[in-house]
Amino acid sequence: MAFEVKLETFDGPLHVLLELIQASHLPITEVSLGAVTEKYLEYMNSQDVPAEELADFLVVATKLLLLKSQAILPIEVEPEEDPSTLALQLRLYKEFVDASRTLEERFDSGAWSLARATPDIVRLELAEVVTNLSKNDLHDAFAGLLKRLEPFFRLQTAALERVISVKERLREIHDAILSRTKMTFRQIAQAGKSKVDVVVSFLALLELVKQRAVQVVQSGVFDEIEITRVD
Amino acid sequence: MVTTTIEAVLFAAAKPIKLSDLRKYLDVSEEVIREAVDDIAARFNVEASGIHLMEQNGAVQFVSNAGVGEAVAKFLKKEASGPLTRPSLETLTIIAYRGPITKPEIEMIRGVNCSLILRNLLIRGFILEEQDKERLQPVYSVSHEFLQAIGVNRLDALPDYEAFRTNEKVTELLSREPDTQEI
Amino acid sequence: MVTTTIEAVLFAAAKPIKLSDLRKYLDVSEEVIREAVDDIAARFNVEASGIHLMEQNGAVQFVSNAGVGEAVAKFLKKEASGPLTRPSLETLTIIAYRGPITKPEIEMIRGVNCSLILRNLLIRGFILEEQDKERLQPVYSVSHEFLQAIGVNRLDALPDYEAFRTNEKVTELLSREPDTQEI
Repeated sequence: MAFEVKLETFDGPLHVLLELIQASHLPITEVSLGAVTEKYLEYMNSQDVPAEELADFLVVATKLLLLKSQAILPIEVEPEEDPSTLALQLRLYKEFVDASRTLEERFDSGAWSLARATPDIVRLELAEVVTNLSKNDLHDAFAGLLKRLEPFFRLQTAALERVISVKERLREIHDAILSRTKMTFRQIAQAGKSKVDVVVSFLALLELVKQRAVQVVQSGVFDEIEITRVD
Repeated sequence: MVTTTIEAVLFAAAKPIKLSDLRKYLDVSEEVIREAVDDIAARFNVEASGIHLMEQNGAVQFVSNAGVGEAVAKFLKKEASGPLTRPSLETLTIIAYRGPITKPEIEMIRGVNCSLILRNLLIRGFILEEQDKERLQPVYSVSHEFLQAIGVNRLDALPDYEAFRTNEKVTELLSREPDTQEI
Repeated sequence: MVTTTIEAVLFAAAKPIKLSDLRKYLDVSEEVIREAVDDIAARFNVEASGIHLMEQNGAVQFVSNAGVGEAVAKFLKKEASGPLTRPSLETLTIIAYRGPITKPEIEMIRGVNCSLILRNLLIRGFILEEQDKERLQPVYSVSHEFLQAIGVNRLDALPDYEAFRTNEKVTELLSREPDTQEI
């Protein structure tokens, strides 16, 4: 599976965020996070984020957008979605990233220890095969194994389905905005089923602004975002 | 005498042996085993000794001294294990410093789903998975093999080990975010 | 330093090493090697040590102290022949239904490193290891003695043998997984 290989080497959303902040020589604070929000969204748009990780990237995008302007997004902030958690999370993550450098150095240094190549047990020679297993135990164990593998098989199918839905959502929003001359972001966002949908909608909107297909006006901090088609 | 037997057993077995198995099969108390193991570690884990005692996950194993690791590997023509990707390395670091740790906790710190990385690290033998009876879900710890690959006999020999174990940011984050995003 | 390296090499090699090879490899004189080996013997060959140094025909080897040999054999036998754990049973089952099968294949199916489990199953005589000429690595099958012990004459007498052997999900898993050594 191609995407698995990719996933193994793909940096997670926090890593991307950390690099953006460090590249701007900023401390890890809420203000800095707000400042790199656009760059993070750009990264998401430009990189082929693996299906498996897209949802996690979107969760971070949600938090960033909440942080940057809670007024823009017409959704209630639940306590556990407190965006200031993101700065804390990132500061903690950085500690582990720093520690991983020490481990990497040790791993690469050649200073390993080795176990004894072969045990002496081979010389024990247990005289005969002794077991209280029955053939049914073997059967049940294999059946149990197949059952245990079920989620693993499902996981891979589900991941692909999710990508399709995200892509479809993007197109739907493009179409919705372009089919009318004027609408509000609230109207788009309310059609979404989840917070992830809202973020996808916002990403789609940013993309349209960038393409100069629409103009966006917001008259006051907590006012509606009005979207006008550019003809 | 118990100490001599333990030394001989660990030498012959050539793999990690659980302290609980030593206690059970040698039919002595936990204290006697602990004392003997500490005595062995104190005598063997010195710079001049070619053989060291490694302890992790409640199991002990004799390994060669990492300080002369390069020379030994060259003599035995042992090759280094393949490189680690950054995501794998990050995950291993979190498990080394905070293990035994659950998958949701690892994912909270990394901010990303870790199923596949955990599976690959399990296959590679760098981490172990165990069912935690209290938390009712699997927990992960680094294995003796990983400690061998980084050349430390015990996890608490890692820099800042204690600081990480008691890191209040982790505690705070775990309390703030009761359930990490399931995808 | 030379002494430490010799100790580590002899320990990890787990077989007799010629003094001449040590001399050549470490690039030191015969006298230095002699002195180091004598020093090691003097420290290890005492009653209380679980590990002894044996010298024979110009080669040296670490062995376990014969004085506790019986206790060691008893321990290892008990440790090796305890009840099968769930992971061991699962591995054995995969080998029964899908053998001859390689270690990487077993590990892909189970999602866990199986080195120690395979070692244990071999010691107990439940499975056999054979070199596969095409795949250029060992393959595992259950032993005839094991089949007899569970009252089966032929593999295909195992319940659901054909269905499990040809289960297409398992086959798919084996065919699509990337090389996990690449992490």
